[in-house]
Amino acid sequence: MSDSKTATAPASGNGIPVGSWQAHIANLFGTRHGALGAGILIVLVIVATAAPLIAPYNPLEQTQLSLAPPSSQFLFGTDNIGRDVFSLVVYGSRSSLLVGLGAALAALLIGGTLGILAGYFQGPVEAALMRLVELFQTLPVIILVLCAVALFGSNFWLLIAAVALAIWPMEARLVYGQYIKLRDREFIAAARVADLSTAHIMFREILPNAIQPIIVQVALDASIAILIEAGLGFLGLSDPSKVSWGRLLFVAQDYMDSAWWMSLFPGAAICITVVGLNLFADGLNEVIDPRSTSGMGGLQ
Amino acid sequence: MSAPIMRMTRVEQLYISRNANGPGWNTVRAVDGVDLDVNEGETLAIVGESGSGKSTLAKLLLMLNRPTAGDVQFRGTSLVSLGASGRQAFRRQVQAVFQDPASSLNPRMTVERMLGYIVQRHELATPRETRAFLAGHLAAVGLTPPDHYLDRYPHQLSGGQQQRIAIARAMMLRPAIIIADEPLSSLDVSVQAQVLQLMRDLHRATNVGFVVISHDLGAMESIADRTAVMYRGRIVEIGRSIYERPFHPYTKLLLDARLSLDPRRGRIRSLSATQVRAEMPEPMSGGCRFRHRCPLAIEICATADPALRPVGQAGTFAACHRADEVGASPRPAGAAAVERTPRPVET
Amino acid sequence: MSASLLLDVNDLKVHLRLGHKVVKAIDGVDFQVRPGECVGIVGESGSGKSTMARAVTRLMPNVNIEELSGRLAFEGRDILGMADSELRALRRGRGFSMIFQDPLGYLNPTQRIGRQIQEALSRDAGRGSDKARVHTLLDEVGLPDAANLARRYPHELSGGMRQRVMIAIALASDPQLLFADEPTTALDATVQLQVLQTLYRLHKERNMAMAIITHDLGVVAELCDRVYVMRAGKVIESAETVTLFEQPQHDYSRRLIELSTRRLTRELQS
Amino acid sequence: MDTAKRNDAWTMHRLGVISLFAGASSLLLSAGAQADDGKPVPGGTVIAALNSTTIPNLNTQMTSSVPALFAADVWADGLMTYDREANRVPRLAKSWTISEDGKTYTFNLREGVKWSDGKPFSAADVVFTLENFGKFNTYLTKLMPLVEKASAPDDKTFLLTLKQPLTATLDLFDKEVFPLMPKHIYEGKDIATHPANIAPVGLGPFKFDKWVSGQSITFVRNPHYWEAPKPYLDSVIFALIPNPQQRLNAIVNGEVNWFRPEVVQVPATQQAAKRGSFRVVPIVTNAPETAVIDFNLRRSPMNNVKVRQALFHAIDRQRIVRDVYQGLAETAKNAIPTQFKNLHDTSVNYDTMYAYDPKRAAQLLDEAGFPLKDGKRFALELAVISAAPYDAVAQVVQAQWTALGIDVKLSALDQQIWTNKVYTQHDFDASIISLTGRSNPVLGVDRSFVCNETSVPYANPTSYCNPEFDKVAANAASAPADQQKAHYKTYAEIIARDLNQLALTNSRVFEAVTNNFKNLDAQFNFSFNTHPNWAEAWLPKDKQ
Amino acid sequence: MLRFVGRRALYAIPLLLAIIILMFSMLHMIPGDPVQALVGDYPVPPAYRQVIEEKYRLNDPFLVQVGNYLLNVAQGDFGFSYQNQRGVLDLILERAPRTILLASVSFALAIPLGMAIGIAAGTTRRPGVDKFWTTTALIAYAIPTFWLGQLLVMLFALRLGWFPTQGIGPLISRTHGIAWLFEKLRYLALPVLAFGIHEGMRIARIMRASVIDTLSQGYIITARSKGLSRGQIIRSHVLRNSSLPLVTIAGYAFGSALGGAVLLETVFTWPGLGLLLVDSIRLRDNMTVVGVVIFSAVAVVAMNLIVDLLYAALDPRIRTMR
Repeated sequence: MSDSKTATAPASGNGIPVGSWQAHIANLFGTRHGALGAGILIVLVIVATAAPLIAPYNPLEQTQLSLAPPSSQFLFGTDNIGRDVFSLVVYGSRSSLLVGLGAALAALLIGGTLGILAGYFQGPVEAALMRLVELFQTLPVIILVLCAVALFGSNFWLLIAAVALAIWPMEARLVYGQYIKLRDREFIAAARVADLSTAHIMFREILPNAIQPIIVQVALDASIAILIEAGLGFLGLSDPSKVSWGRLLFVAQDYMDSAWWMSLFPGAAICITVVGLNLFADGLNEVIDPRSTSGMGGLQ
Repeated sequence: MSAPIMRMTRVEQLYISRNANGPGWNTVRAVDGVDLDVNEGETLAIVGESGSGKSTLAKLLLMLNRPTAGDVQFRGTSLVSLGASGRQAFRRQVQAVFQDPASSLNPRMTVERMLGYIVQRHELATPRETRAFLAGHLAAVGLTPPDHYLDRYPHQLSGGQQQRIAIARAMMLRPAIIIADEPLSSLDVSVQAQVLQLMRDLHRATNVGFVVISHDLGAMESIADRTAVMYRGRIVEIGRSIYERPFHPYTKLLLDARLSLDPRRGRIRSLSATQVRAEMPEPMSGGCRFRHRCPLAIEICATADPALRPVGQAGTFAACHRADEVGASPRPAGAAAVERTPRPVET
Repeated sequence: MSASLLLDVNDLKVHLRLGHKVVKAIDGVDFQVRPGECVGIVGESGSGKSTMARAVTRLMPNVNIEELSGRLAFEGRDILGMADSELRALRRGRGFSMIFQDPLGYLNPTQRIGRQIQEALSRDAGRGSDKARVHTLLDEVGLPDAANLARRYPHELSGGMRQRVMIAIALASDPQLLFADEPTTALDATVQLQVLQTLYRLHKERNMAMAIITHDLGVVAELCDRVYVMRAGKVIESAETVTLFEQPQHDYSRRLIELSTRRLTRELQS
Repeated sequence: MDTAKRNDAWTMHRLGVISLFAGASSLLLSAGAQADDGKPVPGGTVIAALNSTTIPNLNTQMTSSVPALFAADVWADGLMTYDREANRVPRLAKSWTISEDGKTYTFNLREGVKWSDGKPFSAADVVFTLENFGKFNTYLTKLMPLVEKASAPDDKTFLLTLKQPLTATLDLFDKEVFPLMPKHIYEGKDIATHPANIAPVGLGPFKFDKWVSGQSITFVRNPHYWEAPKPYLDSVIFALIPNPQQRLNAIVNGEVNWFRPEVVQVPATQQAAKRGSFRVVPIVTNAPETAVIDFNLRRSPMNNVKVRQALFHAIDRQRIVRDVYQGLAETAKNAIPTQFKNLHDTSVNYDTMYAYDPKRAAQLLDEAGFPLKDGKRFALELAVISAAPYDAVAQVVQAQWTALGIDVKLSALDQQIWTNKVYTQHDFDASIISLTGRSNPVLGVDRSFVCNETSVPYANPTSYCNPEFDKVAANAASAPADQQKAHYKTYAEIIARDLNQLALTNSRVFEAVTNNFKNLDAQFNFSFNTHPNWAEAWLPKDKQ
Repeated sequence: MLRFVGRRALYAIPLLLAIIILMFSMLHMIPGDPVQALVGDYPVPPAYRQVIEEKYRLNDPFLVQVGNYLLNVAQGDFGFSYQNQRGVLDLILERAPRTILLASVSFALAIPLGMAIGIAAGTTRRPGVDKFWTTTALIAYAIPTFWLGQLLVMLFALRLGWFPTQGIGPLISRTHGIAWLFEKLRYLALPVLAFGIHEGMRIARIMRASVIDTLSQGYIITARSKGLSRGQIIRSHVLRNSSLPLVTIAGYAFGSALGGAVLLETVFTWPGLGLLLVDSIRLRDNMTVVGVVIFSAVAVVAMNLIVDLLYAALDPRIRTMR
């Protein structure tokens, strides 16, 4: 008896291996919230990139009407100095998405590198790095960011860096956890036995296997970064040269009662983006670990 | 007999893990003073129950762990003092096959990529010839047509096919010895036979030696030249004929625990009235570590830890104060051992 | 005949959805257990034997089930159509129980052993206090020092002891039928022997029917009166154990038995 | 004492309940209360909302932080003050005389006045205050070098002799600029760190009671107050609320009785006031509150006067008035604010000199050598405090300058960092701030234009240093009152020419107060940044 | 266990040291003039400046400042807040209970709320119920807390007048007993709601995932095979095991509640540590900033310790580990 007969190759029909990216993306759109989340994000990305085409006004342009309520001319009304809120929200998607993704990716870069190093090397390196992570986790996020922004002023890129600084320990822990989990797997031992280099093992063997939960975390981090950015904007610490939703909310504070449209639309935009990122992450998670949704069946 | 290819001298392996959530450290002495020679071209089986330290032994032989104490030598050179080139040579000579083939193959790589990296690393073939080289090796482990397998991901293969890939990966380097850690335990019976057959065939074809770690005495009996029995970090018996004539009571217990495959002679049915109790595991203390479960334990067993000593025919060693008595008694048929065990203790 | 059957399964089908595909995990299986008998179900991984046990005991996760059909009768009562409350009553007393391969995973890590057994006790009045009944059960499955053990947590016990605890839980409801899904696969050989022995003793003492799912023909040979051989979701052969071992009808059965009994020696020496 | 406090509590509780649940009925009640006999009755409490973020020190000899000034009106008093028409009104000085040469000032003090701790007040306290706190008092920087001698020939006479005349001298003894400090408390102690700075003893209608960190500062009736039977209220509680919007919310919801809305908030406050329980009081003569742009003349092209003029032409100040100040400001006319009626000369008028004219601005820039290149002329950094109204002003200015082809980078900063950047590091091109002018150009106007070599904060950061102008300013300060206007015309002309600072707007000031208090007219009878001291106001019994 | 606590405390010392040095260096680098901040918007007379600088030793070299600070901290002196004219420790001890009150009441709301929603969503058999709760939780989680706080103020305080708009309590009050408590609760209600909803929804999401994970465990199947009812299974097998991951997360969340408090305390003028911190950073009141950071770090360390102990109480696998 040849064992090819008993092979139960679970290849999907079109020849795409089940674990591959193409399959994951296909599956992501198969899950309802994954599709919804991805849809929201795609729309946001389109809005951000095509902002000049979508926004009826230049975001800095002052129209003749200040504090005008929503109308056909100004979909979301105008703000206190006569700028079109719709255009501001559209342009604001640029900085908010940039802060979200930029900070999350920067956090991944810092946290990921340290996490990989800590995870792969054992002993003193591991201990020292994890202590560093702990140090940053012990400091409340907002204090770090406040200090950093107070230190260097509200520069947009600094803000990204500061938010990244605040969230990287989460990434570091996750990456570290993934590496810990994987470094004892047999294929890593196999790679070592084959005398493949440390770098090869770290980046070729472990990384592709660790990346999926990390991607999920990046999406979640991006949503956290956007919320932090909004909070900083609310404290008046965001870059005034850049239109951002947090900053719009900050300005809108004084008009909450009189001009609700100034805060409602940027606030809703933040909300939708955060929801989108979380749905996307949930969907991705579901694809990676299908068990995470099949729970209800457990109790009949 | 030629000089041993690998030699372990008084090797100890201590695992210390910091208790992640609670106070204190946990210390486990997985391997506790093992002397072992592995000869060129032989098939050495290491058997024992879970927790006996046999997998740690495999890691030590593969230089995946650094021993806490003692020395592991490869062709007379201590692994600790191996230089870069020495290490590469060692890696080429000593290869591994792991327990769970699904986990020992990187799930994110096609077979070709996975093996290709190793070909590159050791310059086994030029990039242009790599595929042909790999195809040859897959064919050698019975995966035909090889091209069918090279482009697949591990999860697209059956367990037996995966294990063949793992063996091909080890064989590619033309090693002198392959350390196989429970190569059968996650395979179905029918596939086990094929893999065992493949190992035997490879041995014949290339004179590659095997160190096979297993809990399955039956399978080991069929391929092993020598068998070492481990118990709680120690080798308690080693020899060529332990299956026929065990000298250690533990070996005997293991042999007796094998289930009968003759429904007319099932032992359990005849024993059904006996109440067999479980007991809480005993802490490790001085003396013979098997004495709590040993039907033959006497006073000396509680004080003196027996060392491996030659018993019976040449090349057989056992670590028991009463080895000779055990070896002298005829091999019990089935149930007798269980009956005579007043308090079999589980570990 | 059917009146004397404890469990009567006819044309059981379980189709599972895996991604976009439907897998016929069980594809028309007939299966019977008489009161007090021990039945073995053997097959290799993927043959559907565990799925069948889950389906019959209605312990399937219900999310990925594409189709679940057939006639399942326990003492003549239809299991599939049973209401939840009825099913619970059946599990609580004189019905069926199940034990699993990995006792650690199937015991609640944060609950004391005694409590876990107590939960499963049948609600018959007049059988002594719960505590006493738990201690009796622990004693019955061969666990020493029941009072002490009842206060322990699963992680404090060895694998064999955990499996005995699982058995105690299964026995707590006084079942007429015990499903054992690979009860000793995760255990060391010496322990396996003891646990099987205990199971067999209980089977005899309580006159409790058993259905043992295993890939190990040794277990079947040691314990079972009758055997079903499964492959790819179908029963390909069913016979008295002795008959199967001595005169297997199906090629696959024959090969399984050969490989197991001869311990591969013939092939290897050829 | 205890019972008195209980009464307060009861009052405020009732008050809260009334405005909380029955806005309409409270309107009725207050309408009814108008009908009572109008005779003040004692009792009751007022809760006034203050911005807490900058009150490190209650002693306003040493700080000019606005919340501290609000509080000081309650506990401190001075020699004189102003009524709503900006006339000087005696306080602790019954009268004063100025010598012919303008060098000697004689103040006749009130008799029988006691400090809030019961110790008698005398001229020695005034001398002590000038001699010991003068060096800490930022308003007195012009005066102190001119002081020849301060003396108390008797308990009731304070004599000040100057080396040379300073016409603004009397304005420097306004109760807000120069609150009197008790000699018996401070004498012989380290003044800068004295505990009385946060638990003050003064001459005001109320005395300090307690300070709950981050929550409130309580003042209770001063039994020794010289204007007995005032005050009528039992206590004044300052609720510390840093956020302006929350101060508004709090008065709307009846949690506080008074607050001073930011100008941008005034329309919203007026809107909310229509619902009935409070009203918005415009201050008739407020201190000038001028939003300005300072240019850093150390840098090109800001050092080019044509560029500065062009940038002025490019700003639509009406737009700032309308959008940022909601119409509650006027465009600034020249360097001397219009509030100084006797000093402001209407012939220098930015509205006509620098009317909004983008074309003219472009032309000036072309002339200055900054033609449009690829749509850009040059880049500049506009530094601003990240708070209303500055950020909104900055955004309008940014939009308008950008339209001219200037690449404006906005730096919105925390106040501390902005101060450092602008006044210490001089690392900016242009900066926006609003400056308070108080009662005389010497106090708060001069600082923007006279040479500031020592980089004093909130004074001329532009490096503009014109000896000709400095001389004009000095002459203007010392000129007799009737000749000052001519000097200040020259003053304004030079600045209108040199434009180291662009004056954008001059905004009005409003306060909001709940309706249930009586005698609020007298309460708000003041000018120039002096605030209600609650000595006049009272609550009818039924509201207490 | 006592030894364990002691060791953890000891082990926190280098962490705190690192935090102090880090904070000092950061604050040292921030531009700004503490003396100016103290005086206000007007020029600081040189005489005053000198007095202040001498008093607070602002001109000492950086390392001397750090060294002195460490020495003083070792003696229990956390420095002097020149913005508040009182000892930092004194100030923190006055402010901290307010933040702790806010955080603990919020968590007292968030934990049961989040767990209930998580369990309801995780164990329901009707996909609609799960969908409803997960969607609700996600959307509520996505609303920035400060904005939610503002919306709550607009709705419940300004429009409906049910609650005060800001503050931690009435400035004058003559209520006692139950009425007093009720009055206190009115002030707590909105900030707690804003904080509690956000944290609660976070907990709900974690709880749901954890419940689902628990439900896939073997012992749930065992429980089903015992014939236990849904309620019994949830009570005795799901609840405790699903709470384990929550404990870890709730611990960190509570410890770092100060971060969230910064925004909420700003919105509600809740004069706790968050507000103090923001003010202190803005006013360059460095001693206070460092003090608050140390306090919050200690709080996080302490919280994590409590979490560890709680974890051990909940999970016998850890408790009995030798």
